[in-house]
Amino acid sequence: MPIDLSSPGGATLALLPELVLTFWALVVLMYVAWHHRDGHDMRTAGGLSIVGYIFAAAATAWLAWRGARPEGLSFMIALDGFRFASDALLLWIAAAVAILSVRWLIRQGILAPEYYPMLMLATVGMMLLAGAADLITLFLGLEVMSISVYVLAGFDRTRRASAEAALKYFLIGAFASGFLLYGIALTYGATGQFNFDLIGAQFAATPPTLMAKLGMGLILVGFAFKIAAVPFHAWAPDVYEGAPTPITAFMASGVKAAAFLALVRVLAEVFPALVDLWRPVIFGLAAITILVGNLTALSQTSMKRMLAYSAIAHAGYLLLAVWAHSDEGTAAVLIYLLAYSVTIVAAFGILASIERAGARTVRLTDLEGLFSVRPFASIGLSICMLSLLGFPGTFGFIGKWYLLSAALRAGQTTLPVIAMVGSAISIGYYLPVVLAMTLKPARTRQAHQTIRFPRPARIAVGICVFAILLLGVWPNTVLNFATQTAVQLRQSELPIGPR
Amino acid sequence: MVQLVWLAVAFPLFGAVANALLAIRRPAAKTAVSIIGVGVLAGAFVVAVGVFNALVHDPRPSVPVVLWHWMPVSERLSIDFAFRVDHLSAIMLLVITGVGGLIHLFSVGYMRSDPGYARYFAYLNLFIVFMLVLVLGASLPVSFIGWEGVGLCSYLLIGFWYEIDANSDAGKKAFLANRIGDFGVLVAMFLLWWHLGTLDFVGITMRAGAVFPIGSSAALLIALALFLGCTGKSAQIPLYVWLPDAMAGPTPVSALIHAATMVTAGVFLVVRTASVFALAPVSLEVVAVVGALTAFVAASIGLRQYDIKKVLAYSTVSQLGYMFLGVGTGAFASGIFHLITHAFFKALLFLGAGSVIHALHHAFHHAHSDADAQDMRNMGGLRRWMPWTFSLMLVATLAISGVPPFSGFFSKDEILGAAFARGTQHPIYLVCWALALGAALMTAFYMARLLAMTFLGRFRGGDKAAEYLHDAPWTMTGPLVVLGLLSVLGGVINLPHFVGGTGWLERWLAPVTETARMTMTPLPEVEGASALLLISLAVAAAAVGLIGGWWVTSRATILTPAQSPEEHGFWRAVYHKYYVDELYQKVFVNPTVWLSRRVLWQTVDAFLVDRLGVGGTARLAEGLGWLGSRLQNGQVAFYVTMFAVGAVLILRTLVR
Amino acid sequence: MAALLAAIGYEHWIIHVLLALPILAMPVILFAPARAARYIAFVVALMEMVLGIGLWWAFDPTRSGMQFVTDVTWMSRFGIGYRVGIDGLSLLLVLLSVIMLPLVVWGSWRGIDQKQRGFYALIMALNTGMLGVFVATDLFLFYMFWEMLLIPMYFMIGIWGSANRIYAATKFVIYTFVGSFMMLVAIIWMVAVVGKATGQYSFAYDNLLDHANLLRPWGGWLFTAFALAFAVKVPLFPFHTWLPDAHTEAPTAGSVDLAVILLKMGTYGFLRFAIPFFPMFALSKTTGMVIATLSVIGIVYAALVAMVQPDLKRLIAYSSVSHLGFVMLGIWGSTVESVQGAIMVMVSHGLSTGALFFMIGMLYERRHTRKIADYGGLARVTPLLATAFVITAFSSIGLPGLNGFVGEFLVLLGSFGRYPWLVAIAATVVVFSAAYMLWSTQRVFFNRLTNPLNEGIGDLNLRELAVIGPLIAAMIWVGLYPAPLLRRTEGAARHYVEMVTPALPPAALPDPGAQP
Amino acid sequence: MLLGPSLALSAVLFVLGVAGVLIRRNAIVVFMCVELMLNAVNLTFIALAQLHGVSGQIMVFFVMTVAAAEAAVGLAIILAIFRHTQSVDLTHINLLRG
Repeated sequence: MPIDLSSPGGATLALLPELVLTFWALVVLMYVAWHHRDGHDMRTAGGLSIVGYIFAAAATAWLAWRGARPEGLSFMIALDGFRFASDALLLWIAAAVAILSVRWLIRQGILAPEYYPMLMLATVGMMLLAGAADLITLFLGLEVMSISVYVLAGFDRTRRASAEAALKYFLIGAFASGFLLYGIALTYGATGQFNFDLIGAQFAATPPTLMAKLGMGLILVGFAFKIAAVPFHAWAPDVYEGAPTPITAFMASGVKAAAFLALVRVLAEVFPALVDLWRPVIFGLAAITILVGNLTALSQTSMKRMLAYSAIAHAGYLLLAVWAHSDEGTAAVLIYLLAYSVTIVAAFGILASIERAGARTVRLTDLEGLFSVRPFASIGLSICMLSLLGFPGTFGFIGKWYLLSAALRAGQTTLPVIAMVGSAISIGYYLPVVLAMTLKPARTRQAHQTIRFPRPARIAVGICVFAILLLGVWPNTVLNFATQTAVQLRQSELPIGPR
Repeated sequence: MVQLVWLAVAFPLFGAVANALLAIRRPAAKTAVSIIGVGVLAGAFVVAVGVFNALVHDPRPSVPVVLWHWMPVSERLSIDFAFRVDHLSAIMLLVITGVGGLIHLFSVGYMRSDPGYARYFAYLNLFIVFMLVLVLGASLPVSFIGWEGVGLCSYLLIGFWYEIDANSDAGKKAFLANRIGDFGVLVAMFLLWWHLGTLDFVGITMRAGAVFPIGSSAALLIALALFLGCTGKSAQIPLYVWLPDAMAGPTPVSALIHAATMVTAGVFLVVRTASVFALAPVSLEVVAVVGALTAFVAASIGLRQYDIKKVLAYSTVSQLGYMFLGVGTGAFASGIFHLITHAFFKALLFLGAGSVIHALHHAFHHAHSDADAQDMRNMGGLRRWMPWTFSLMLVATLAISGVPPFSGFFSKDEILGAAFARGTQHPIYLVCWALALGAALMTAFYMARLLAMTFLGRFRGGDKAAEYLHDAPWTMTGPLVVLGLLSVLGGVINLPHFVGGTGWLERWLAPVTETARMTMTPLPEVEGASALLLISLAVAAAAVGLIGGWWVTSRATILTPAQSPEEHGFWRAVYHKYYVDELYQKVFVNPTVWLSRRVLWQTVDAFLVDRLGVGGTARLAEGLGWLGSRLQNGQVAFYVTMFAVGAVLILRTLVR
Repeated sequence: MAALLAAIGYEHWIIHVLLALPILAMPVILFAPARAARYIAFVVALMEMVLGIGLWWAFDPTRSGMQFVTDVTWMSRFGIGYRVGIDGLSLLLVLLSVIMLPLVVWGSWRGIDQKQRGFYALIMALNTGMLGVFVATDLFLFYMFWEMLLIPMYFMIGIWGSANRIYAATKFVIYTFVGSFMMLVAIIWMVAVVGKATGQYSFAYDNLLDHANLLRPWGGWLFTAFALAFAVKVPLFPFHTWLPDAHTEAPTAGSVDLAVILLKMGTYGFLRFAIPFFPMFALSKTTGMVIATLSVIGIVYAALVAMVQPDLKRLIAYSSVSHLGFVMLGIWGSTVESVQGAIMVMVSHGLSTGALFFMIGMLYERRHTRKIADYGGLARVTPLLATAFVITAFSSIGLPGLNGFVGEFLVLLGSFGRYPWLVAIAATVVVFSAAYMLWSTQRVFFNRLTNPLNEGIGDLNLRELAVIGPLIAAMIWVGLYPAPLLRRTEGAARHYVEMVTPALPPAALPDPGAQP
Repeated sequence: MLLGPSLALSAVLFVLGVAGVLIRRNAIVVFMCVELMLNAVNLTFIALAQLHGVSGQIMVFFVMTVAAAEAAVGLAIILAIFRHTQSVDLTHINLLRG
């Protein structure tokens, strides 16, 4: 059913999921204002936030089911399959993180239920960012997300590391959004438009001026920071290690997903004409990111830091599909983000439980002999590692294979080779985790006795691990769905100008 | 009847399997073992005789007997497990089963007290199976099964008493030397197949002439490769070192394998592929020279050995040299003739030595003296106690020295004659003839020395042991008598013309070697006067040798090994076999072991490929990783600088 | 027999059953009581063998293409399907792995005492992985099986291995994984190129094979990617250092599976994928010479190094490197005879090395050491084991009349035309292999019994005999009557040679058939 | 109509802001420099609004509100880190590294 975005009714309809989630955020905020004393409040706040996500997801599903299409120009927010898929992905990640953090916060003694509204608002920011159809919404979505995540990163006030993480993330984040904003300004200057499709048409019509190139460059810098590509990655390891573990999971999966989805949309709709300009940039970014990310991860001992560098490396792999700039590329990004987020959520879910109450960073040596004490947890973490490694039989492999396929079909051969060199290096830090847990004996008698897996977390992780294996062997439905939504990205019909 | 030739192989195979089972399940059932062991050989001999006279009446020169399709690989290569019975293999069949049967009978007595009795007979029967397969094989690969099979059995039998390290080492050395030879046969097979497209003996003889011009290098290469195999198997220079050590096995084994049958396989192979050798005359010269050289050198070593079996071993090497000389001159029939007669008298000598050793061992055992039963210095004067053995060994000695009318004279003389005749065309053969004559002299000398030291003079083994000395039981002397008769009458099968004989063997083997003789320039006939001179020279050499040997030994005072002084000078070198073994050890064995341990394993494998190659890349990656983490120094200022540098780089690539 | 099998539609469901049975058995074994694990595993293994042996009769040697073919779409949009099939090349290898399964389960009856359920479950997983590799005719499916069997092997060596098993297990996985990571890119790149040209993306083997000429411009790179993955698995000379460690540390079942089946995947990969796809590059003068030389180096070098190994299992590991070098030489000989010989060496190496590892495992179960020096004079104490060991030793060094000779002879004979000098050098290995095998047999079985510990060890019991017996019988049967095996592989070998001959440079010696 | 010079001025301001962030050690001063960068962008928007109509100026309001929110949160974070390290000197804040 076509929606006329210019009319207020149409706009509210288009923004339905975001509005629903914001409304629920306020509801939780109100509830939290009065109940923020004990664990029970935390649990109910968590429950409410999850209900919020479900409603938002229902709204997205309704819009998608009704086949919402913009009538004429898609004004502020995009209305296509790609947005609905992104929203679903982001909502799923947020819900999973919320489930993981319920018990974790209580055990860490952070009795501040404001955590959940913060999380919901961050998710709204992400949805806006991923679904933006013009530069203003893009900027706003980005800032709403960033500011909420700055706060979430520093949520554990008792630990200096968390505060330091928040500070670093804030300073460099603000600095990066300055660049992005300047890019938006210059792009606006070059075309006089904010809307993606109009700018795209403008660039298609006239050769790019210096201002347009600078604008695009700065926007790319902004995005490069957000996806933590080398050399803009320096903040990621410190912030991932300092932030509370559920938030690290959120940043590694959610924030990165939103950034990539936005990047794909921008490159597909705004800069399709300048493909020959930005492809070398993406190529350079991808190559360095894969190599530096994987190599540095080799020498890490703390699990969270190692996963941080692996996140950087996976950003590099994703850039392969971004470089492809094709329908397969977009679908590959969607699939890989889903695979990656499922794996990261499961991995961090298990790591969060392994972390003792003292929130000491979990070192590789702490995992030795886990198999004998906690067989299912260690099998779960091993499967996550194999999925990150891209080992056949796991969803990660399907993701990586699809990335390579997209890049190769677009004619790029060097990047896939670098990607596989990267994944060969990555066995150097994924395998020792599996090895430590299964083959090595536990260091001390009561090594893992204090680990307790709260039921909700155990269910969430269980579902994720099962998904990794199931989709690893039978990914057909998910792949078909992703390719259908990806195709819709490019065909938003435009009244004026060639496509 | 000829189609039943596979029975000759089946009997010993059944015997081997039966005895093996007995060895594992009930090793003590000695009588059953001996009945199966000898009975099976008797059966094989009967079949052999049947096949022989069937062949006599059969017009076809050779009869193929296809058992099953062994390797149907493709349309141009399909090897069948087939036998081909021709005149040559019929003769060999008789020799193997006949002499083999006698030796089996002898072993019954000789090995009676040995706990591994059943195992011994299992191996011996298995050996006969492989020897027959070798002789009867229709194509090179089938014969190759026999060829390596006999190598296997000689390994098992030499190392029969495996408790003593020296025996196992000797077995291993024998097998390795054979394997070096087998390498040659393998390469020859590949060359043959790629050039002629067939591996069948009949196919080779037919196609060789058409494909290879006379003196072609390919034929030469094949011939030399085959000859390398023969030197390995028939213990010629340079691969003869294993035969003397092979005496570590039980004496009947030495008689059967290292005198009568296996070692002659080399000569058989050369005759079988004679057409290829004929196409490369140079190869025949090589065969002749190596034969003559081996004959001379081995005989010289034999002069100074004290172990009775070592003397006989070197004598075998020397006589094999004769056979190769015979074949090398193109007189294939004379080579085979000497092979047959040698089988008789050498088997007799070995078995005689066996009964001597058996008796001495028995005596020293009772006298509780630990003297070596094989060392001739502990013997002497055994004529009084072992008259039968003495007389039969005397007959054998006369035969081997070439004293007429014994068989040895005819076969050796024919080879000398052929060498001299060929010498008129190529001077190299004259040198061979001279060497052969010298070897004949030395053969007579050391045989007489052996006889004198063992049977004549005073018994040096101590009087207490003397009472227990007695001649061997009939099961052991019986076969000796038969062999004695054969040594005497052996010459009859190929009496030369000047004695009025018809040279039956020559005509019998004619079809086998016909193509080869066609391609070669025929042997010039040595007419009356010089022929007579030749024969007299040979007889003189034999006589001088025998008398000299007897005279020198009986005059010298022989001391027991404990008292005898250390050898010195030239004789010391001869005693130590010209240090050839030590030379091989230093030049070939030690460097290979050093190369594989130090260089290949520790350096290349462990260090270069493993630590440097694989470990190196791993360490390189970790180093880069460490560098990366140094980059992450926690300073916000540094992060932001990296950020700015990255931004500038991106903008520059876009603007440019 | 063939009619009976055809009646029950054997060729339609056999491969799926062979693949699915062990996987379905895994949970049953895992959740069965510890003691029962062995018995369930053995029953399943027996069922697998009984079903698998039917292939021998159901396979029609006259038809040259793939048989028992199934083609079910798996990922429709990307042309990936569950495509399986067996032809002459893979038939014997499938049969070998199917026959080995019950022997492996029975061979490790006594040796494995802790975590039995896990062990037998892993054996089942390993078996499916191995079978999968041989039957997959869809490159994606092939790659999945190729990588997936690393995990069971890793844990088998890692948990039940001996002294520094972790090092060996990690080295094994890293070697194979790093080796084959480029293959994935190569596979996808091939499908992309063929798909773009023909408009239809599909990972099917025949589709890619028909359009192999499209891949010629990138032939060099793609072949190197495949070759690297397979060379590590073969193992070809410079990539072999993982094998001795993996063999020495693996439990008996592990080393048997490794030696008998895992090593053959590399050579099978060359025969099936690497060469047919890029014949021009693979069989060009330089590549041919490089690989033939590497394999001959592998043959002679490994034999020499095996001679000085103090550890029995390492010695057999190096001998495997030497045998596999023969297979590679046979493949590059590119004649029907040499390819047939290569397949025969694969089969006979499986039999003889499998038996050797079983026996070493039995010795290890008795004396808990693999050092040759700790043994001596066992022939007196264990005559049966000694006889079996000697027969297997001689079959391993290629004594004619036993299975080793058939393969090696055909390889050398077939490849002599193309590489006369290399084959001559390779033939010298008959001496070195005899040296290392006899020297070790002598030091273990035939010297004087000095070590008192060796006095008490018992001879083979019935179970152990049931494991070794059939193998030795197979060795003698294959040695004397290999015709049925050769007939079954002849079709595939000729098909392979006809496919690659146009790309072959002229051989050193002319074709023997051409003679008058 | 002073498009060229105004754009140049905002570019200079932007670069000054970046330089400030790179060089200064005090967290608050660094944050001020970031704010400077944002305001430089505002200036660009204003300059460009002349060319392309009023939408540029509207964007300035968005930027300002975002900058305000950012300032509030940023200072709170700096306050939090000050409570732990009693100093706002960025060079001392390197607990997380490696």
